[in-house]
Amino acid sequence: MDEAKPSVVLQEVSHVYVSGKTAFLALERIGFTLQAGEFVSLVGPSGCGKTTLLSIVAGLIAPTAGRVEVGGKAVTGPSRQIGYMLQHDYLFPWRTILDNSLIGLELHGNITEGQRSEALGLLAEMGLGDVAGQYPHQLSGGMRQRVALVRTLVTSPDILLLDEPFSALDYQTKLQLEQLIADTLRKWGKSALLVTHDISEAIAMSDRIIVMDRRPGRLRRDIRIPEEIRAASPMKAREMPGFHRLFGEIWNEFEDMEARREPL
Amino acid sequence: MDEAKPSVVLQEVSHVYVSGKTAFLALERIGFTLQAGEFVSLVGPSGCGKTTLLSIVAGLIAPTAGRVEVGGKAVTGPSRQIGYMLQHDYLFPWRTILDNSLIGLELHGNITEGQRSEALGLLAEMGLGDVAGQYPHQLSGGMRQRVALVRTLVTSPDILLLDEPFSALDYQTKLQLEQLIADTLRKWGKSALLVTHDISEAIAMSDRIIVMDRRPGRLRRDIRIPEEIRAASPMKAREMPGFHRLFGEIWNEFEDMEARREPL
Amino acid sequence: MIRNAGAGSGDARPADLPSHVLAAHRKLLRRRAVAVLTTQIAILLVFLAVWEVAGRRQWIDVLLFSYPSKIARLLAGKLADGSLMPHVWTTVLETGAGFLLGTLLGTALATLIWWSPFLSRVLDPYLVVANSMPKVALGPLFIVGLGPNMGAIIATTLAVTVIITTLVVYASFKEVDDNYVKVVRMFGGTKSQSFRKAILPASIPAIVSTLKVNVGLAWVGVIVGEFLVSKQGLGYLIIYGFQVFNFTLVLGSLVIIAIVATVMYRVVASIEARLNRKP
Amino acid sequence: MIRNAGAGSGDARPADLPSHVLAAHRKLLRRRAVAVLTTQIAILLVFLAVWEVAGRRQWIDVLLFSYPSKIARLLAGKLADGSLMPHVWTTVLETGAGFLLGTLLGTALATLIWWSPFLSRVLDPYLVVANSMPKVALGPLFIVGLGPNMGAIIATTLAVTVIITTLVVYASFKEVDDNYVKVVRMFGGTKSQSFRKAILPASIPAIVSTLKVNVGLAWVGVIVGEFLVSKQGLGYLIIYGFQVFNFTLVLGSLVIIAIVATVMYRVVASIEARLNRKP
Amino acid sequence: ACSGTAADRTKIRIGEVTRSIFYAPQYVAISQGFFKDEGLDVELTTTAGGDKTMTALLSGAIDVALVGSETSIYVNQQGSGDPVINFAQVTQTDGTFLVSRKKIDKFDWSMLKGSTFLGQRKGGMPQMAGEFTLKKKGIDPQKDLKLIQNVDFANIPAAFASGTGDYVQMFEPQATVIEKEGKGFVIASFGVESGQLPYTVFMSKKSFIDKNSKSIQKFTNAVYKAQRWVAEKPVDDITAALMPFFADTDKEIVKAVVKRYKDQASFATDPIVDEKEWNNLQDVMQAAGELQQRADYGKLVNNTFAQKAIETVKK
Ligand SMILES: Nc1ncnc2c1ncn2[C@@H]1O[C@H](COP(=O)(O)OP(=O)(O)OP(=O)(O)O)[C@@H](O)[C@H]1O
Ligand SMILES: Nc1ncnc2c1ncn2[C@@H]1O[C@H](COP(=O)(O)OP(=O)(O)OP(=O)(O)O)[C@@H](O)[C@H]1O
Ligand SMILES: [Mg+2]
Ligand SMILES: [Mg+2]
Repeated sequence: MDEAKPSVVLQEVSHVYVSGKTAFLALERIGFTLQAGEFVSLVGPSGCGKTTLLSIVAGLIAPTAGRVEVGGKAVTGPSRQIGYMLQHDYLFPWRTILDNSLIGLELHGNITEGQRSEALGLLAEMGLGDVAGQYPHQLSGGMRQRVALVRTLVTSPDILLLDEPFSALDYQTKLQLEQLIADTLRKWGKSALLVTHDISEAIAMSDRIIVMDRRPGRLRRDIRIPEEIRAASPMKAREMPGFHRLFGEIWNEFEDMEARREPL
Repeated sequence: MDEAKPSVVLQEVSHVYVSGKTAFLALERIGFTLQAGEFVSLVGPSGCGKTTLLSIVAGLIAPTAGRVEVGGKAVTGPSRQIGYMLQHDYLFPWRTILDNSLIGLELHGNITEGQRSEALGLLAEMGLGDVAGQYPHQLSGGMRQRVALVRTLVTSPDILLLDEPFSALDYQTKLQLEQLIADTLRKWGKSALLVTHDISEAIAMSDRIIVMDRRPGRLRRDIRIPEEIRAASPMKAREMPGFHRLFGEIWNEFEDMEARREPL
Repeated sequence: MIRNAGAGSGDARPADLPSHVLAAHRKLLRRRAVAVLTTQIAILLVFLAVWEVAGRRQWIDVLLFSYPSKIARLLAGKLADGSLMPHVWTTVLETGAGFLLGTLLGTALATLIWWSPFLSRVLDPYLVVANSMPKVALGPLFIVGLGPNMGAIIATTLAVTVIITTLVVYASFKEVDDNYVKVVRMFGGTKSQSFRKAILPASIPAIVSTLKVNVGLAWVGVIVGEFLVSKQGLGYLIIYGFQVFNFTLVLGSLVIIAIVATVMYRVVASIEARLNRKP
Repeated sequence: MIRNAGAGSGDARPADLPSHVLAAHRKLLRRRAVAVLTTQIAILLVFLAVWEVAGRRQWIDVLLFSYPSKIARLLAGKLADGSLMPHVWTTVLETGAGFLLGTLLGTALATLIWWSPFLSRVLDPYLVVANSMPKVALGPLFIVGLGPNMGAIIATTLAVTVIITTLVVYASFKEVDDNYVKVVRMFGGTKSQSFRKAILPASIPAIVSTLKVNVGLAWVGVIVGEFLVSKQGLGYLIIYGFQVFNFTLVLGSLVIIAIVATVMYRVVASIEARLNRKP
Repeated sequence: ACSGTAADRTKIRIGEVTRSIFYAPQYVAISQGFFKDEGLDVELTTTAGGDKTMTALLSGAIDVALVGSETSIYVNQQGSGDPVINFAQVTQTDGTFLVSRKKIDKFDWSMLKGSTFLGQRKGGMPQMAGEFTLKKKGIDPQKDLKLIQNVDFANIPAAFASGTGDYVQMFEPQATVIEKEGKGFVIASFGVESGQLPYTVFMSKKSFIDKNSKSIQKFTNAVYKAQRWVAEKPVDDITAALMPFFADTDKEIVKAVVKRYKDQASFATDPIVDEKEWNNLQDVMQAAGELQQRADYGKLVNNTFAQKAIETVKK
């Protein structure tokens, strides 16, 4: 692990959405630390504030209260250290797939030939090699999602924030991309915060899983993944002995939250 | 099962996308029948043409070749018999959640007070009761997806086309909605064509699973689900003895397709 | 970074946060509205003051540019003897009619060519070219067609507003995300429903901004029309002012136009605010 | 239902389908383009024919409305003796300059007020009201400011085009999906980058349609400017035509304006086509 | 007179209020080279309308204006530190004509009573001269006839041709064209009826005249030469001299108009602005209600250049 990499610290973060005459408490006193090189998954029921939390860490929205630090410095806006893959792709319809992938680099300065071929390589690795010259509207939902992932990865940020990056992908592709991400992060000692609805995916990829509760969004559990599962590849991890126990544990958390709720 | 309900028949359906100087064969000679009251899942790698196929059945795009019939009549455009839930929600930003849910009914004629409260009930059942008066941009990704589902369900179509309807939902919510849909369909004897990336979901909900291949999109397998799994509820089905064998079988289909492909 | 209104109220108890934030947010909105209004008024006052001083000290040619207090005196005098309001009413009436008709006809025409892509492609060059015809040169057409009366004035106004409205509104129709139309069609919606339920509501902001453009164009059209033919109205006052080389009268008429145009702007802006109440 | 070009080629072998469909699609596009052009030309010819017949048979007042062949003769004569082109060139030059400057300045101003929402709120009423000032009444201002020369004419053109461009382009900036800006900011993009990489490219279609509006407005502005002050140009020919009661000359000048405006339209349309090559 | 190269000629910028055959002497002075002979390089711009012409003059965009002398009175009426001085008269009568829709053999002004009269717009010299004449003929323009005054100068022929009005007050060459087309008949001249007026005059700012008195003198000389030329030459020659300025007008029409104006002595024969004419103008304006205070002849008129021109040129 590289010692120079930054960590993310959240202290007592709360967020209120205001619109018109109403104010809605989306997050309440969230506090946790994402160590440098750590992979943390964020799970919780739909609408519990996961996307909001990621946007706050990314510096896209300022929290109503509390403090967010990246590498010891307070976050005041987006920075190059952080790569954020939004829940929806928002590819630019007027750019080709390749140009969409390069937008981050373009915003950071001039694009070298090396970076260009790196992006092309990444696209090819994700099975998009032959659509690099096409436009977003010509792609299927899952293909667009992968382009958004490439767009985030090519800027090689130190901290990756991923909001349901594999939700539109088939099982095989998803496993391969999990593997790809895990390898990349491990190799360069980068950290990641992953939002997912797939508990297996969370267990298989993470060092820690944070379970969030809803109304208002709060931390419910912070679960450390045993070393043997962490060491295994995402694909292998799913077959480890402790995997099912963990799955059940998290499952029960959801069941409990569910039970508290009005009948769905 | 109601004998008056229509069935869907596809014969030798092919589709080519044209844009500018290129033409792309997305579907090649697809043929199958969705019996009245049947639940069929469509699985296949990302980009294999599932959405295209649904759009053709819905009458939104005309196939380049081949024939689609609903209830014995050739499809020439969208009809009220069919309810199609798009892969992306496309809620109208200028309408409240309730009004978004009612758009289908509104297009069919005047909305009765009964339909209105039915829609409100459905929203509440999906955990959206308290956001009925809000606007789409105030909702989380998963909440929006559920609104799109409500919008499709309230028109009570005979045939449901669902394009990854639960992809942004957490496990619990997803299971509950699966149950809701399954119950509704069974109760009224309606049919459904479901696109999903979740093989378990496909097995748990369907009478048949169609596996599609990619480049070009073709039918690969048509797998009938054993009676005992079909009879069980989606939640129970996942624990049935034959479930894992079926999962493995479909999994292998994907592995085979994967193997044929350039390295990802 | 979107600075949230309540950032800084970190020591409030989380349970109280929403109401705190809401109050802070409202305060911010109010303060912003006040700042905008203050600045607008300040700009106006500074402009008037500079003009007044420049006029009184003869830095500008008073004969050509007059100055505010002189204009005010003239207008006050005409207001007192009742000779001003008939002119104002005539023009306001014509402008109102031209504005409404122009916006409606333009939007209707835009709807028509949206309806038929073929028609839109056929008419496109004709619209652009028709729009480039100098309306003043078309005077005889209107006079012969409608006689030298208010009809000719409103026709001139329409000539000025309709085509621009059509082009701008049609462009905004085309900009609407196809997927909204897809949703309507998915439910078996007709073409007319696609238009009413998706295209039109999605274009409302664009149409409202066209209204702002039209407020201006309607005035220009009416004044040009009154140049061509009129015995009453602000445009008439302007040419009369020119005839007798009374630029104070000309500028006074322009001031009244500005005042009434501001009122019209306020109406349009409040429509806009009402439509945007949502987000 | 989107009818695909190749629907009906159901008996082609699937492997050949793409090339079949592509060929059919191209043929369809070509056929459509031909149909549009044919209709446009037909409309023009019918219009000219009706005008000609109406003129020759005295259904319309020839003194006021002339007829095509008479206009053509006049123009041909003036073309032959070389007295026409200087007027045309003067006006085309002025129009070109006014068009480009107006579009650039308007877009720049729209950019500025996009940059500062405060400024935009402050200036909004001023823009609308300024736009409602009749440009003809401002003539003396330009003459004093710039002298009775091309400067005053171009200033008039700008007065006509700039504010409308600003309002329309700014409205289109505001229409851009916030999420595109979010993407840019996410990568640490600056405000200026948000503008250049998201807002501007997303508004290109709207800006191009503003170009179409401006083709027309630039002409109107130049002609109005030439009405105010000129010794050469098509606007000069028009007032001169009015002065000497030679409406054939007036209409001839309008015809030339229409022709050059058509050429300008073609240029803008080809820019549009190039930008739309994508989807 | 001497003629130098273009380089050492003095440049004078003229703004004319409109392009009209009525201003024949001006065009003659240009086309016959009288300005050039005086060593002046004249640049002529049409600044359409009295307001624009006067604005251009006041703001120094032009040096000399050819415009109705009522504008100089209006400017004076508004109070000006640098008055506009009339120094060379070009036309001495009103230039409009009474045109009737029907052919009238024995016209009498009282026939206008009860008719619809399409007049010129309020505030302008043609309207004032028109109403002055009507009143002189015992007709109250407000009561005795239906007066239409709402049509722009340039559109009056169109309005008349499309059926508005029994009678119309019209400029040349519209009147001649209308007559030629058989759409109306010229039955009287307002120029003849309203008497002599300083109708169109070359004027300049006092400050300019003070600084450039030599050039103004040369200018006036040229104008006087042209006036003599117009007075002496036959209509055909004058028409030929005008044609370069009226390329798009039928030569026959120009000729007819020149003849009409020449016959009724509309063209001034010398540049002097008579005091009697001046007062007549102010009477007309006063009758129209446009004059608040009469303007001092001595303040706004400077005949010294005209007188000197007559002396020099005669020699
Ligand atoms: N712009 C907004 N204005 C008002 N409320 C909002 C806004 N954005 C989100 N919310 C509310 O905040 C809550 C949390 O939203 P968020 O998008 O963070 O949820 P999430 O955990 O990402 O959900 P999902 O899994 O469905 O994507 C939701 O209840 C939502 O309604
Ligand atoms: N409008 C279009 N123009 C050109 N090509 C298109 C268009 N829409 C889809 N395609 C292509 O057709 C193929 C099938 O697309 P489709 O959206 O049907 O896939 P899908 O099976 O739904 O994929 P996913 O699971 O990722 O949503 C893809 O390769 C895509 O690139
Ligand atoms: Mg989310
Ligand atoms: Mg799809």
